Amino acid sequence: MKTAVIVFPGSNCDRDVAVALRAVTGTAPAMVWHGDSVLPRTDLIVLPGGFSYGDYLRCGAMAARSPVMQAVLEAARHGTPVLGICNGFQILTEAGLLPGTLLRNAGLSFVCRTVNVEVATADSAFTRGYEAGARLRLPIAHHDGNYFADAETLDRLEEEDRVAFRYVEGENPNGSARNIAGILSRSRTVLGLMPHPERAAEPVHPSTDGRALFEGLLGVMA
Amino acid sequence: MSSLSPDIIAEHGLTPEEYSRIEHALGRAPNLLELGIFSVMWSEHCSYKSSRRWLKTLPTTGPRVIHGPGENAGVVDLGEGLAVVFKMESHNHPSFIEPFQGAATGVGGILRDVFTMGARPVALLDALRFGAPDHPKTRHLVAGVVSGIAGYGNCIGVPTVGGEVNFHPSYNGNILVNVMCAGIAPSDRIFTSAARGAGNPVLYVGSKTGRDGIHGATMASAEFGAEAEEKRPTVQVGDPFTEKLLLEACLELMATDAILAIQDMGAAGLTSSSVEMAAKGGSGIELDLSTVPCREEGMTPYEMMLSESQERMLMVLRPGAEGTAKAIFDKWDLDAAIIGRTTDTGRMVLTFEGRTVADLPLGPLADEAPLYDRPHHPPTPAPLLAPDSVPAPQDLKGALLALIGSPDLSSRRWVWEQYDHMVGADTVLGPGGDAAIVRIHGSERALALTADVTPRYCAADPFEGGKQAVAEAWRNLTAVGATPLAITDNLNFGNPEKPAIMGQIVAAIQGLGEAARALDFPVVSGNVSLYNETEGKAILPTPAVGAVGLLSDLSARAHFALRGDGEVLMLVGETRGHLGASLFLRDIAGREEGAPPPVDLSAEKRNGNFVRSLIEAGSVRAVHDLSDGGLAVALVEMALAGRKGAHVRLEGLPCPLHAFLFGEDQARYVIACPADGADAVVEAAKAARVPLRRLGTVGGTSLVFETEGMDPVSIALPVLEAAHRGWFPKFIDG
Amino acid sequence: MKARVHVTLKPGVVDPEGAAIARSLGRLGFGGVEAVRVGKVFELALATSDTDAARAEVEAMCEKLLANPVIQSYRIELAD
Amino acid sequence: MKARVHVTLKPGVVDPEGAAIARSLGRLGFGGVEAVRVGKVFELALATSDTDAARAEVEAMCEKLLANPVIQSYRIELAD
Ligand SMILES: Nc1ncnc2c1ncn2[C@@H]1O[C@H](COP(=O)(O)OP(=O)(O)O)[C@@H](O)[C@H]1O
Ligand SMILES: [Mg+2]
Repeated sequence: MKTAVIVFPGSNCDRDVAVALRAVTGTAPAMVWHGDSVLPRTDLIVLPGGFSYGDYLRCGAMAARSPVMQAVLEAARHGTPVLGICNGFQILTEAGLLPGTLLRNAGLSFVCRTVNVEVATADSAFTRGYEAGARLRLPIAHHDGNYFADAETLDRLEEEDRVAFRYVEGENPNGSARNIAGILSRSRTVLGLMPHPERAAEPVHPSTDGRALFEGLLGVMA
Repeated sequence: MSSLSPDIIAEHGLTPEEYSRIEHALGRAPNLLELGIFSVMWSEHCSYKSSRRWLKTLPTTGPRVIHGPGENAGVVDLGEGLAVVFKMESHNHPSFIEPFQGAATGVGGILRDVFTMGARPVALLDALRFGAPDHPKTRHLVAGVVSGIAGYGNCIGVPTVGGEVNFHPSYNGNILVNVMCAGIAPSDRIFTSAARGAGNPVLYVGSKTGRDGIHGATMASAEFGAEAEEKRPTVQVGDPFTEKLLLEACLELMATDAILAIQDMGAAGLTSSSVEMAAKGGSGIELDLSTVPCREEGMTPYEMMLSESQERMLMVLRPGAEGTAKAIFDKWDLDAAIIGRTTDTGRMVLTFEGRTVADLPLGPLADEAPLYDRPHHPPTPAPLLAPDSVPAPQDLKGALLALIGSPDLSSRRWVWEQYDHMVGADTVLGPGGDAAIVRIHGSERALALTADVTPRYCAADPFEGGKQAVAEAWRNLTAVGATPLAITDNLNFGNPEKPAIMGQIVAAIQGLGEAARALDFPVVSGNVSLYNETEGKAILPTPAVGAVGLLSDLSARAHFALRGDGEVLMLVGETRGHLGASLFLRDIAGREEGAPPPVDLSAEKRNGNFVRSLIEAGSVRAVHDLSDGGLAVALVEMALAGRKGAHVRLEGLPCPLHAFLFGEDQARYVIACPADGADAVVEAAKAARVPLRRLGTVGGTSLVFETEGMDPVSIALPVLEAAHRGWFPKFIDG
Repeated sequence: MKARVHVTLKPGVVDPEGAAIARSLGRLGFGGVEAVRVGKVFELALATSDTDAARAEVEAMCEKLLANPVIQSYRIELAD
Repeated sequence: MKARVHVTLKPGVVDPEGAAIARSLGRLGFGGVEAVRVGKVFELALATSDTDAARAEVEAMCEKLLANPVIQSYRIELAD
């Protein structure tokens, strides 16, 4: 399985996710610079976490207008799976690949901790490695993870079973609407999530619950 | 230009003697720009003029030391072709003026010190001291400093994995923000600042130069005239995004052979970086200031040379490598310009708009800068306090709850949850433990890191306090199973022109040195911050120590959480019940007095090596070193970390129970081992001549203390947790 | 010439920062603050001195980058 | 009544956000942007309807919380 990680100026989880992808797929991902306008042939595109453009203006706003994003949009339209983690999720909403937006955390502070997350649907290439309803321990680390969309959009996401992950009731760390931690595109081939599965992929990590996300993809793409 | 008034000289922080020394060195009077350059090079910060004589007494070498003090950071060999590069630095005064930006730019500065040497930064630690919690400024300062550190470290993607937070009224007007950074570099590709050879291009890269941080007092001087208000000096504002680009671009360029020498622009920016590069290389330097990238119009040579704008680097390139450098900096969207070249004249010559504006010999600026042997009164150490001279608390349980919920001992979770302590995916143990553990990327080895000092001990006895800081750092590394390698220090004191303060400095350095020698723990880098005084009142002497150790196999590491029911708890090391200068004495008994716990360095070494051998052999399930608050507090921390209780039965105590529980005797650890392995551990301790005492067993949902003649004291874990976790959030919410 | 772009949250969009500031103001003893909303202002120095061209250009900047139409609206002011 | 507080960086204080936005606009093809500076606006809904009292109150809020006097300056506008 071929994978590609997009590197924006200010990305800082690019190397981390590359390690996880390599461990699962056996091959190193292609690291694609944001200024490139063509993508290598790939079975999965990952937008990593970090602070693209310093999180200035709005998180993900400037990265979403990078040259490479045209190619990402095009690939997504043709069904190539796209995974946006943390800042990657913010970029996907800014680029219009996912609805809604991520506002400043309700507590206003950056939050880094391991949280309990529930798999809300197993019906996607990203979540097929889990049982629906399974509880995962996944690290979060963000300042702007407070998912917001209007009520209509939220209803539609739920009706279409597009909420992929939710914070466990009562443990919402950032004020996200309906405890949303991650959502899918209508095609179910684009996932954006705030937790970091690549930080929960090895025995030395706080958990290994993130590994199944990458492994599930491998099953589909191989 | 020729006559500078005594006022201007004084505003530049130069004494009349220092000024005549300048005139003598030049054979003429300096102009204002030259005076400014001398003033920053001869400042305490750049010249270490009060402390250098004593710093020289520290042990700085060892089989693993590649570069000791004198470079941007210390470099220690890790084997397998890698080295760790680390240093600690203060940003105390700027953080008091503007806590967010002051702390943020402090992080930026120490990161540059590390990646200037070719290392990728992998960990940050922050050692923070604030005034009394109820002082009107404290809360604002804490919130600002913590979010400033978070804002910078999180953005650049280097995990903040540890640190310290203390409160004491002596810091009301002078908070301390000390930040440590460690990075990993190939051991055969370390970059230094010595610019040898003439005719090599000098390249400036990074943010444009503005009027940031130009020394306030100098602003009143003649050159500014009527527009002075408009041009008011401004505090430095950090831009972690540009620093991230600078970091990646420098590491990319360092993989080529383009760079001959490199130096970050820290305090005193362009002045100290250019002087240091040329002076260390035994060359000379010529800069054309008209080519310096400036952010604002009309900047004068004086402003350019003294600006402390952040996120800038100066490097000397191999001739012909300009194109390689330019391509990489363009890719990363960074401003870069060739602003001069090296010479063989031993001088620094500055031109601006075709005129020579300064022409100075390098010697007097650097190596021949003033060096003082300031008068120092040796401090009188506080007398020892007998354990039974401190009355037992009325309510042992209440005392313990109060202590774990006190400003200095409560959980720091509110602080470190704001730090991305996991970015990099190599954090094996983040904040909250004894030392942090960060895996060496792509390997099964790891660094262990810690920052320690106990200022109240240093106040009571600077020599013992200095020893204790080193010993505690060594102990924290040992407690996770690491082999201690080397230390960095950050010496924070009051005004060295006062013999009593100078006495503290000398004694603390002697204490640090003695412990570093005894523990084979060389000092490879450091920083000095003096004049931390307000209205004549100095801070507690605070020689902060940052330390690095190596775990050669991640599978042999220890954690302090209690996990297994029925495991046997034991106390390693001797307890005499030392309550002098303890937190119990201060916060429960309301007394700040007595000698700090004496540090027996050979016991420290023996006990620590014993504990490390148990960890390596896999004989222990949990390890925690003892420090502030003593045994009782350590047990609470172990119980909370593992969500498991313990039953502790104490018999035949050498001192009153409260002294045994809260005494801060050094060289001690609590360990937990499997029940069927306990006897072997006891035997091993005997063989190693290490004092060991059984404390009880792990299990249950409460912490229970029992001793003859007393009803057992039992505290449920949720009660302990609420007391421990509660203080910080409540303090911040007001 | 100069342009000033005011970007504000659309009505109905939650404003966590505004809410937190309102709470803080309350804690600081400012009793009468019913609500706070936070907006941004961009001051642009433009090379052009043609007002119409400038307005069209700045509008395009807002649509493309400066504002997020999902949650924000914007207003442009021009001055020499 | 309503108060609007404009908070801007003092002249000479570096504005990394503005600089990043200016570069980004350039890359998007907006050639004529010489500089960008970013400010904040707080819109406050106040219980009082006394203009003088409101101004004094809002000024105190700026000093205490809304602005950082070391690097920012502020301007207050009141409206019913
Ligand atoms: N400012 C801080 N930033 C990050 N971690 C911190 C900070 N202050 C304290 N910690 C962490 O909290 C834990 C307890 O700190 P401390 O009581 O100083 O430990 P010790 O007594 O073992 O030296 C340590 O793991 C330390 O790294
Ligand atoms: Mg410890």
